[in-house]
Amino acid sequence: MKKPISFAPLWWGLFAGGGMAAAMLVPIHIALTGLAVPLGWLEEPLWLYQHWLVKVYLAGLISLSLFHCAHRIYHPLFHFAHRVYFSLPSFALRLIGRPVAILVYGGAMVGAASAIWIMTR
Amino acid sequence: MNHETIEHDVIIIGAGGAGLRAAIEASGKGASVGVVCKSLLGKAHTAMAEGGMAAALTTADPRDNWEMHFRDTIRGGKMLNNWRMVKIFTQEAPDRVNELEEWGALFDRTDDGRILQRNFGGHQYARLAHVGDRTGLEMLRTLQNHGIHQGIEVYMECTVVDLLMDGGKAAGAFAYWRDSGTFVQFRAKAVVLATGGLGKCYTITSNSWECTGDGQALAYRAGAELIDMEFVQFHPTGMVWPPSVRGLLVTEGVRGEGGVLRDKDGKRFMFDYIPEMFAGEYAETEEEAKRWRPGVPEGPDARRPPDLLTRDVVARAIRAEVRAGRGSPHGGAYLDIASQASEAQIKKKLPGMYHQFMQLASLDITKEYMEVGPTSHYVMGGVRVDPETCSTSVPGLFAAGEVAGGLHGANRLGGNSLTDLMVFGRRAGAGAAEYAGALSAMPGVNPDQVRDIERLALAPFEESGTENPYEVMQDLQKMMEHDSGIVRAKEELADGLGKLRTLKERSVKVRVEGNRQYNPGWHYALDLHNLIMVSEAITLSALHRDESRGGHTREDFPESSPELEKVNTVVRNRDGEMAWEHVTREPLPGDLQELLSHPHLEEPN
Amino acid sequence: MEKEMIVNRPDNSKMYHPHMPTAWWFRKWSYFLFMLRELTSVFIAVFLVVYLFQIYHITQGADAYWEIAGQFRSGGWIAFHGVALIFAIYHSLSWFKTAAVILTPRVGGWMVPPWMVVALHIAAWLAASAAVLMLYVLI
Amino acid sequence: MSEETITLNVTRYRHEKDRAPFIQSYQVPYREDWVVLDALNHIKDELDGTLSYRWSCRMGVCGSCGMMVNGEPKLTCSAFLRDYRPGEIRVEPLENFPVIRDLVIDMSGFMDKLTSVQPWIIREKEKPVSEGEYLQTPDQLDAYQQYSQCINCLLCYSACPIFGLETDFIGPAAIALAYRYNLDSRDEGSHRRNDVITDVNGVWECTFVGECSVVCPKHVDPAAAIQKLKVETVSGMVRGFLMPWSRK
Repeated sequence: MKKPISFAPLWWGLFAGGGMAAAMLVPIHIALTGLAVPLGWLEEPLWLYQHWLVKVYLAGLISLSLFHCAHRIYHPLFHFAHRVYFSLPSFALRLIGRPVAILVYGGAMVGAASAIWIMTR
Repeated sequence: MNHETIEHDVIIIGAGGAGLRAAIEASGKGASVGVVCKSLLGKAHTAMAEGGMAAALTTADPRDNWEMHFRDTIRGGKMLNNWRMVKIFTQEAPDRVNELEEWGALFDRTDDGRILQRNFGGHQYARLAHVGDRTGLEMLRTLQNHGIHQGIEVYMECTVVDLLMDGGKAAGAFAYWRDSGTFVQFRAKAVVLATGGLGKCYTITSNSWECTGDGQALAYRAGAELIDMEFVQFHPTGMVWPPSVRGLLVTEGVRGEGGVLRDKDGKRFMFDYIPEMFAGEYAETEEEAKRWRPGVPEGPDARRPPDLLTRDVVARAIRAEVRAGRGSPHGGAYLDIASQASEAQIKKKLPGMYHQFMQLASLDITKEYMEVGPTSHYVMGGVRVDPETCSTSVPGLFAAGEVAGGLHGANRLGGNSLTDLMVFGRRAGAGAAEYAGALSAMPGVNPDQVRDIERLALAPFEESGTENPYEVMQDLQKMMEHDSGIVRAKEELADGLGKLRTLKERSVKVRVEGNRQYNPGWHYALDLHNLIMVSEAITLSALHRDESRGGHTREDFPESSPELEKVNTVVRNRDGEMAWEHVTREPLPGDLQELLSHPHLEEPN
Repeated sequence: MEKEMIVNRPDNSKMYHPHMPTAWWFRKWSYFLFMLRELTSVFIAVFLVVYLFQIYHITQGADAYWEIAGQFRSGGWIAFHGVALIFAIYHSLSWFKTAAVILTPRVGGWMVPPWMVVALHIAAWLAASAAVLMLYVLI
Repeated sequence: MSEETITLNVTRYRHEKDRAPFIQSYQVPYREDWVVLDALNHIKDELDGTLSYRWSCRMGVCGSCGMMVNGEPKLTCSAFLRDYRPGEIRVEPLENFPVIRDLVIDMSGFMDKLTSVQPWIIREKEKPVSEGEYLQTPDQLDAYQQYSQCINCLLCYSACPIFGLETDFIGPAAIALAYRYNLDSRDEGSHRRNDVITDVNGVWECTFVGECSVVCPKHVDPAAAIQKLKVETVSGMVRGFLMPWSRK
């Protein structure tokens, strides 16, 4: 008999990929877009965003990183739910876990979809 | 009164190497098996064994074979071994090592992937399969993990108070749960004792708190015979400081790597203790000893230093130095490797020792002297068993491992103990399963006996008690250390027997505070009966062996006696009194006798 | 079907069952650092959404971008991005440290020490950051 | 002679009397060379024979004497009093486990987890003992030796907040043990073990706090074992997706 397929490795794979992408690239983007440009030290190279390579890069970076964040937000939130419903047994916890998971991973999926939509328009 | 009752075909008492191996075997033969152990599963004393397991695998040296292993073991045992046991043992040893390996045990390997073997005292060839200095732990883990899918039931933290008897037959065991203090009756067709040693009879021991001679005492009370109880091995180099680690082993390897013994003034004293028997074989001056290098074959001008004399000689020398007021501050001698080898060499060759002293004594052995002294380590004697099945003289009662006697004779070789557990653990398990299979009905339980055991076990809670069990135990240990220790004499042994009578009287008057749940004081009180019983067996046997041989040294009889070489001491319960006799040992058959005259490289330790 | 070892278990009802306090991550400095590490993802996520919002406007044309660009010059946003940057750097460093636990490459028989794995990651990180910076400075 | 003493605040719990654990203080002579276990033995032998705790080998091999010492999981046989002086020392039962009595915890749940990961050599076909040992080179041995050093002392479980929150989590030691057998060149049973350890309650529960490896007295590094298992599972899944024929 086959067990139902677990999606845990998929989420974790996206988390790990996103973690690495975010670790390597997010700080510089924050520094540039969030600080250097608004403070007037540099200008946003707007025309670059039209290049398909840049679009692919940004869509990949943003959606992967969002999955990373979703995974990291999920666990504490899940355990926080555990604390709120402290007396609940383990199986009930899994039931709480599900909506929390749908919320955060769903959020990441919406984010990733919009990133791809924006880039492909 | 009704007690919780648990039934199995075979009950195994003890979950060390021998007990688990017996359980695996009995279970494999279709018996329902229950293992009862005092501490947690996987924490047994086997875990502390370091060196390795001896077997003539012939990996390291193709010249090795079971006959050579047989020869070394009998010579090491000073001829007193039961040769049938030794034969089975040496012939089956390689299979037991390979079997353990097949079950997943990790062994150090040769470059071509075979099991690596190391040299050890008394073994002519490199014969010890090992993994670093944690061989026992790996063995125990492997057996535990392998046993997991065998359907064995384990009853942890459950101490057996006495064996249940049906007429003259073993019928199970009466025990208490340590956590709740409530009693439990194990009913079984066969019982295997695998309880290990009795080091806790002595103040200074390498053994842990579990080693209180339970199995020997249970067997004795059930009517079984104990053999060779006078032979207790004292390891010359145990730690003496700090108190928490007093007695813990400092491996022989330290001296093998060049370590030397010194008195409180830094003088090397072993030159004064070379026995006549070894005269001419060891260096006689410090200059000569300095020319000797570990690992380099010795020439006529560089004989090995006397620090490498056999265990009994070194142990006695340290004791004599301490008695003469030349000991170290905490009553031992100095062991110095710091001045004999470089820091890098020590860390490479003795990593375990370096860390042991660093972690437990915060002493850097590459810079400072260690303080060492003799520590009681192993009992060669034990329950007398049949070599084939490990059955005792009590039907349905089996014994294997350190609790059983006969294999090691007067002195055990390093590395033979772990193999002993595997070879005879397996045989005991098979013997018990077979015996149980042949029995149609579960033996009965005698309610009077149960009531008696229970009353005795609960006596320490009675108001009338006056003695503190811990103090009685300390006095017992002091007595054994002094009167029945490394070096013995008639007067002291006789005196010791007298003191034992007093201690026995005190032991029935102990009083403990609190209740039965996890009460260490109560556990002491119950262990006390076993400790006193085995102490009596040791002392009585020692009193009547008027010679020095192996682990038994008599000041008043420093030589070995050819007459006493022919006999084993047997102790049994006769109408409530401990009786001893010398029974004639079965002589070796001609072909095996011949093996002993093979040329040899060095006198076994 | 495998048989299994059965171990006796003490009476559950007589035991004391401890509970993790809700604020368990304040109990130990290492737990607190762990929580801080997890918290970085909130800041990163907010930044990503904001950035996506900006990119959306950029792709709508320069005018659309200039319409919204001004508000990010406010003190609030600058402060947010400052904090987010600190968190992002913390994320990077902690991530490289954990990567060194997972990636233990061997070259021949020699195991590359963890500090070197961390160092290689940091080097790659600096190189990637420099490359992105180039796009802003040179082009 | 007045001698220096040190205060041990020891958690006591006796279910028949106490609704919750409480702290009892003992004055113990201070000795430069004493470890916390010596102090506890002193209490038991000289001051209060009813104090319950586990210990055995005194040399950091058996893994019985794990307790919380000033909030950190430690083997008390190698936690020196002098490292805590001049302050007082708090001794508590290992965290995250039910307490049976005083400092004694219930570890039967852990034994079940050990069983569940099938920690034994699994072979398609077993070889008779008479054929001798399986060959295994020192390099192959090196690959898993580190993960075989576990002494089941449970310090890692005590240090793991995830296990504290989710007691069904298989946990560091058991997963490291499974990984040890997976890596063993003699074993052919990874897929069976992975069915358990990569399922719910398995490796995905872990969020890599990393404390298990910090407190491990034998440097087993269970955290690494868990993360590596995650990576292997994901890469196995990707491989199975890209190259379906490689799936067993």
